[in-house]
Amino acid sequence: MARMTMIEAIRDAMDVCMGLDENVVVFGEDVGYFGGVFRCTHGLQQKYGRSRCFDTPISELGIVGVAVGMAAYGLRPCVEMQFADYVYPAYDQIVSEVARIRYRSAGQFTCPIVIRMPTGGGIFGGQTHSQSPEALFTHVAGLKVVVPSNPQDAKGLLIASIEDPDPVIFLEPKRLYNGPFDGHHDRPVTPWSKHESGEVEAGRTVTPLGKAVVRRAGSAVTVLAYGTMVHVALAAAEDAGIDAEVIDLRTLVPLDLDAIVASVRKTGRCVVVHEATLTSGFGAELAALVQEHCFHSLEAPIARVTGWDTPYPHAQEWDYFPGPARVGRALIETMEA
Amino acid sequence: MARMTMIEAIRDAMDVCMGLDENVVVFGEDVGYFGGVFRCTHGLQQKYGRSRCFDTPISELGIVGVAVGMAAYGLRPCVEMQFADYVYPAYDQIVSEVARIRYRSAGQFTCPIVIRMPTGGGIFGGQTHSQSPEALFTHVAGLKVVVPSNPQDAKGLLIASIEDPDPVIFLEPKRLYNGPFDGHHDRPVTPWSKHESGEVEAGRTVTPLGKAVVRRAGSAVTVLAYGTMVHVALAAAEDAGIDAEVIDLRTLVPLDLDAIVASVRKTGRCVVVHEATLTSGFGAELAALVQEHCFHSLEAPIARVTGWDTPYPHAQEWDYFPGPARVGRALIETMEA
Amino acid sequence: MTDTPRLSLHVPEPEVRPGDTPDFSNVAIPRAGSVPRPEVDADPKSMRDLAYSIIRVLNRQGEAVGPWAGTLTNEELLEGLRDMMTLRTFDARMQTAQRQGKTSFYMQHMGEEAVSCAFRKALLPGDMNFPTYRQAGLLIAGGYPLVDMMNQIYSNEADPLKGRQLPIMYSSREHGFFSISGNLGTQFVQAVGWGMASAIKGDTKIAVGWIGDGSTAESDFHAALVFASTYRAPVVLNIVNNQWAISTFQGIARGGSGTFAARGLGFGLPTLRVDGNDYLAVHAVAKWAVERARRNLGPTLVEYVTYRVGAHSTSDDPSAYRPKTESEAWPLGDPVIRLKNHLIVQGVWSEERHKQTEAEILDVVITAQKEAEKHGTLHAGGKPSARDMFEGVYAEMPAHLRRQRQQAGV
Amino acid sequence: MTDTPRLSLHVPEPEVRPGDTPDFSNVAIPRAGSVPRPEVDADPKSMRDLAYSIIRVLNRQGEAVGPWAGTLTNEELLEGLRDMMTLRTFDARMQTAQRQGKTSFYMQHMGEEAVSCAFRKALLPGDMNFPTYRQAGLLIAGGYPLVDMMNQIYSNEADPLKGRQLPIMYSSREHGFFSISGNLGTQFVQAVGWGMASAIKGDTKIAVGWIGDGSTAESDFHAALVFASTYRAPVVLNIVNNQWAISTFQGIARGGSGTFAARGLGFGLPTLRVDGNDYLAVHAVAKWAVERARRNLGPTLVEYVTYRVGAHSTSDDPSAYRPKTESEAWPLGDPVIRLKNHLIVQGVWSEERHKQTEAEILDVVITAQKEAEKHGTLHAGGKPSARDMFEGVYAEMPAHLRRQRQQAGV
Ligand SMILES: Cc1ncc(C[n+]2csc(CCOP(=O)(O)OP(=O)(O)O)c2C)c(N)n1
Ligand SMILES: Cc1ncc(C[n+]2csc(CCOP(=O)(O)OP(=O)(O)O)c2C)c(N)n1
Ligand SMILES: [Mg+2]
Ligand SMILES: [Mg+2]
Repeated sequence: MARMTMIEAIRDAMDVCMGLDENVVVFGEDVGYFGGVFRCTHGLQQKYGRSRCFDTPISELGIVGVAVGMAAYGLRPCVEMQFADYVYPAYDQIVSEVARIRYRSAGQFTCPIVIRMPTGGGIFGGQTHSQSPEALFTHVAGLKVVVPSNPQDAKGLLIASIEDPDPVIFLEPKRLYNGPFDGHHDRPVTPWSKHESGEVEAGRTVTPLGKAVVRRAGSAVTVLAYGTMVHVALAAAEDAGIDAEVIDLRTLVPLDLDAIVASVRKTGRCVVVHEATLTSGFGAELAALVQEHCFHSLEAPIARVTGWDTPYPHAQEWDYFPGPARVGRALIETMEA
Repeated sequence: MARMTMIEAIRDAMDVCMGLDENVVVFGEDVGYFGGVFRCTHGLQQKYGRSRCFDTPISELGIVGVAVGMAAYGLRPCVEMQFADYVYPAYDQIVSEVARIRYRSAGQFTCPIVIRMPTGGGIFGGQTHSQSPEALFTHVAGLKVVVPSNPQDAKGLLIASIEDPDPVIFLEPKRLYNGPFDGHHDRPVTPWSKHESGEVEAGRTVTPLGKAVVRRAGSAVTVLAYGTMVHVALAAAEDAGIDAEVIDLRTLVPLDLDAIVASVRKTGRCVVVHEATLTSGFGAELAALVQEHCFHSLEAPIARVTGWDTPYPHAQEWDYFPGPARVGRALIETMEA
Repeated sequence: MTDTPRLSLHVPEPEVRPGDTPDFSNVAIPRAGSVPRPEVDADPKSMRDLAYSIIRVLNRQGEAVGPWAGTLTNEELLEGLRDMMTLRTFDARMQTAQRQGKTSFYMQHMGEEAVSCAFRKALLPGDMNFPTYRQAGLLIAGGYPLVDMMNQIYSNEADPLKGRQLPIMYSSREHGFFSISGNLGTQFVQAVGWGMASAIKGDTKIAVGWIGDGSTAESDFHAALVFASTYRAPVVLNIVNNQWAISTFQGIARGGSGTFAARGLGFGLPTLRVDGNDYLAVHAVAKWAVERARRNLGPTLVEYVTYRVGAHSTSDDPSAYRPKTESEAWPLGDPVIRLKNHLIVQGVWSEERHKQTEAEILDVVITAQKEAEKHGTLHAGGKPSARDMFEGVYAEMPAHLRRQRQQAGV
Repeated sequence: MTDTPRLSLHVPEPEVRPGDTPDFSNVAIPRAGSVPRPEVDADPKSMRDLAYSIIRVLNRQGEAVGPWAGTLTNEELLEGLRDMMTLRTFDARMQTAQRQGKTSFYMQHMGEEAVSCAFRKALLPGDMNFPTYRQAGLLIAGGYPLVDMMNQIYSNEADPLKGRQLPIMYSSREHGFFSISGNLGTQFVQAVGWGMASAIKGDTKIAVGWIGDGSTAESDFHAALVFASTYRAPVVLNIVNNQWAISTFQGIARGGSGTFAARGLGFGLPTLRVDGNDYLAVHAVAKWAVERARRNLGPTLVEYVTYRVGAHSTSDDPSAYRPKTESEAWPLGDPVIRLKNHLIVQGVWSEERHKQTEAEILDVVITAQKEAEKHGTLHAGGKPSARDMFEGVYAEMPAHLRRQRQQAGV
């Protein structure tokens, strides 16, 4: 197994899929010749030609809109939004079209497209390069929503997403692109090339959608996290010295409710973390489900540790970001509640 | 006090505000000469002239985009989306601009606009005339979100919204436009003109944002509802013969958490109802908040009764719609849990 | 600049409103046969004028004249007449069915039948339309069974879309008809994507996008033109200008540009404007544009000048915003009558045969209707199951939907 | 049609890539002075050609020639030169500051200084710009203090935007500069709304929208043109075509249309194309368009032909996608050098005074920088408070945010 950055793993996933299925096409802003501003598509145009990997005009609506038409034809477009913060011009196409075409045509037309987008903060990107809009997609029936937390998952989940018969919103935590972050922004980062979770299987490796994974077994409290926050949660558990069970959800829709319920029934406590704003974030859904399905096991209220209900600020990035200290505090409070 | 339909009350609110403040302007698709497809702006162009009430091109993006510029100038645009289902083309302007201009300009520019939109089902409108997208706005910091359930509130809340210094998403349950519905779709409707809650105060009557109201006092279980669902909840409580306290939230952001907590602490049980799809609906936020703030008072899991996680179907409308039977069942189950 | 006048807002208004006398004398109508027909591979720059004119074939005497004439045989024209008459009869019956409560909603095509009926004949099997709700002529002229259309309109147990979709929001992959969206505009850029896919695969199929005059203001219109122009997608982009967008006259969407066709000039596209009530002209232009796409010469933008004679939908009453007699004053006439007259002039048709065909068609439509009603109507008889509501959200039903279906008890 | 060829996708590519020799010989550059100047109230139809030409004033000899010359005095031009030089020096210092870690991000204007600096001089107090991130010249030429710009770039304790916004995403109502959005395009249609508001109120102020070549593909561009054209809004709509959108050459956004200016033709707008590296030409065109808006004659679309000499931003390296020497081959030269040469030809400037002024400006910029750095830089010294993060989301802080602020302990 080779070590890869998350960027390389994502590129490798597209490479594998383009090699196996000539209906897979890749496009987006700066995605073609240059290979993407984060270089996730670097080399694909050279390898597969300009008809299968190309630059587009700066129109997120257009990118998704033409992808819908291509999918109706029979292709499998895997498109890039340059940042998740720029997906909104395509929101109508996603909500009204992508998510509903199979349903409203009773299966005559389908929309197996993947919309990749770098998400989350931690790079001093300010309010337009830091957002985590996952909850704006989890509310839309017909979409699947995926957030990997390491290179192997990024590759395996992206291959699963491209091969999936339904549309997938694929959120890539950009703080993890080049290094695992390990939860503390103020400590040196081990690059993926030196990190044990930088190992990535070669070829067609598939991580099925809808399956969570326990990243750290524990018995005192369950932490539900995804993406960057998995690393924060692990750091927080370590720092706070709490026997927390950290679950990496990987897929938000469909959600691995069984894994969640099994863990919370065992621990009796639950902390939910995400970077997006609190109100109506995906954490609300998780808390609602957990209290419903584990009511009689719960010994403390479910806590949510999230970004604050403000736009993502520039200078105050690390005040905004729910880091290990805040998560740790929530763990302790939940244990003491 | 005169009796009015909700449509008349909404029109009256705009009329009052246009009369009091010449910076109030009203526009949207078919809003000018014709007075709106639901007739909410009927007569306003005639009364205030074409510069203050006019038809627009069919571009929701354009409607909101020019409203942002007008607000920056100093006007107070109150614009209409023909249906809430058609707000998505304007979503980028709403999320990236409307919601954030005060914040990102440190108050140099503000965006006191109201975006009105008919919402919800119950009129056999199928998947594109029935949606309840409130949760897609409650997640966006900087917006206020309002849903009235009767003519007096529609008027009072709309006046408060137009006068508010911040942007307001104003969702008008179209099932209530002409008659109160009373919860059962298969029984005759009392028109607002004969209905006691059809009474509307004349002139500038203001219902403050952020204040919920108890529609039915009770001690057994708290029902949290808004818009059309308030009527369903009342009918369900009656039908199921349960001593439910029904709270009409009226404003989702800012939320009257105090009223909610006070009630649930008293009843120890809570049912949340809305018409939008379940996953990541606003009910998730309500459930998350209630379990957090009332954990030790809760005697049963908080139940959510909502639209299913599918697009809004046409023929199966009343199978989809969370009617009194489903809400009643949840009340009973919650009492028995 | 101290003597600067005060600014004021210009809000376009139609020249007449209810109570006024309709007057279309300001609408310039070129003589039939007077607009040149460029070669399909001519430089778009050489044909910019076509965006400001109107291509017409049928003259007042019912003769087919000029360079755009001659794309159809009399037999084909007779079939076209039948298609339009069928669509009109179908509309009339379904309007009534809606008033009888057999469906929730209906939208008719009165006055615009030629546009979709004639265009359809220029396509080959495998081509794909991305229509709006006012192109049922594509289905009727393409042989989609009337009874299937009605089953959907009634949302009955035989509804091919299982009751999920609004009436008239048809879908038929087999008939080259993409699932209609209720959200205006979205299909226009999807058509471009379909065409790009065909080009990527080295196929020979082309796509056709459809949009109304009012909806050209939507963002999808712009995205469609940008992508089509950049990638020279094999697509025909059709704007049906029926003068109205619900209560809003076309001047609001068109603004200061002379025509909707002119929008194409900013993208370097060949752009034609055609008499949408002239079956022969529509077909000739369709054929030209389809050939361009098919020969990999790229996209064409076409504006069909027509008039929405009926209400916008069964929820609309146009007498509130336009003179009742406006449609009679419309200078391009009625497409059915014009084609009928042409065929009579050609000596292959007569008033009697027309009447007789009318009766025949009514019979066919009523037979289909009876057949459909056996399967139920919106509030009576067979209906799609509540179970169907949960199917097809995803290819496989995920656990949370299974749970919800169980809760629903279906 | 059985002999139909297989379709293929056309993907536009620039003529040269890294390693190739830059070649702009295909860019048609009209002689300075050769493009006519219509009256501001002339019919837009009469000036369609201007969308395909380039208005230029400064010729190779540094003389101002033709009908567009003469809008500025030598004193004004000297001030303009100073503005451009200040912007260039400011950029250079801030680029370096970014590399030193004093800020997270920077975007420079190299090669495009004339566009925003000259345009600013055509406006009156109270007019409002809706800029992108590459029009800091509007602020510098409008007298906004350099130190305030730097305070924001450093996100320090004196940052007028309290650390909330990215560096360079300025906002100054007082200086007619609307809060910059990171989301491309949104401001373009907002400018139209501001102009409409001014017209609704019977005011005399006008609005100016700015957008990049690449961003014209966004939906907001279309909405802006639709609304501006329909309501004849008093607005100038500026497209800055600097040939590149990050790594994407302008051919991708422009597609088959000859120019970006041509987009305006589809809306019936007067549409001008101008040499963006010619301070005099930019000012003359700005003055013309501003006068049209001010006299309630409606919107004008202007394309500035220029070249992005530097990287897109401090996160970008253009050598990966274009020849290193491409900027040197750019046929419209450098705006600072061209204006300098003109002023020397006019006899009011010299190489020595230029050098001396360069040194003076550097001094001014360094002084401002020292002043700003007293208030801190991104990772050192004074910073905005975490409390500020919670303020200003709403006019009054709602209870849920108060709770969160308490939780944050600030
Ligand atoms: C995104 C969106 N906005 C608004 C509507 C409401 N609406 C339905 S039809 C219509 C008018 C469309 O006019 P036009 O495009 O001219 O088509 P026509 O009905 O004349 O065929 C409007 C505004 C919608 N369906 N979708
Ligand atoms: C909605 C949106 N999509 C994508 C981006 C990412 N992005 C930032 S700048 C840029 C290129 C813009 O090019 P152009 O409009 O030509 O302006 P220039 O940078 O050349 O001044 C892109 C794609 C963005 N900021 N917003
Ligand atoms: Mg129309
Ligand atoms: Mg550019």
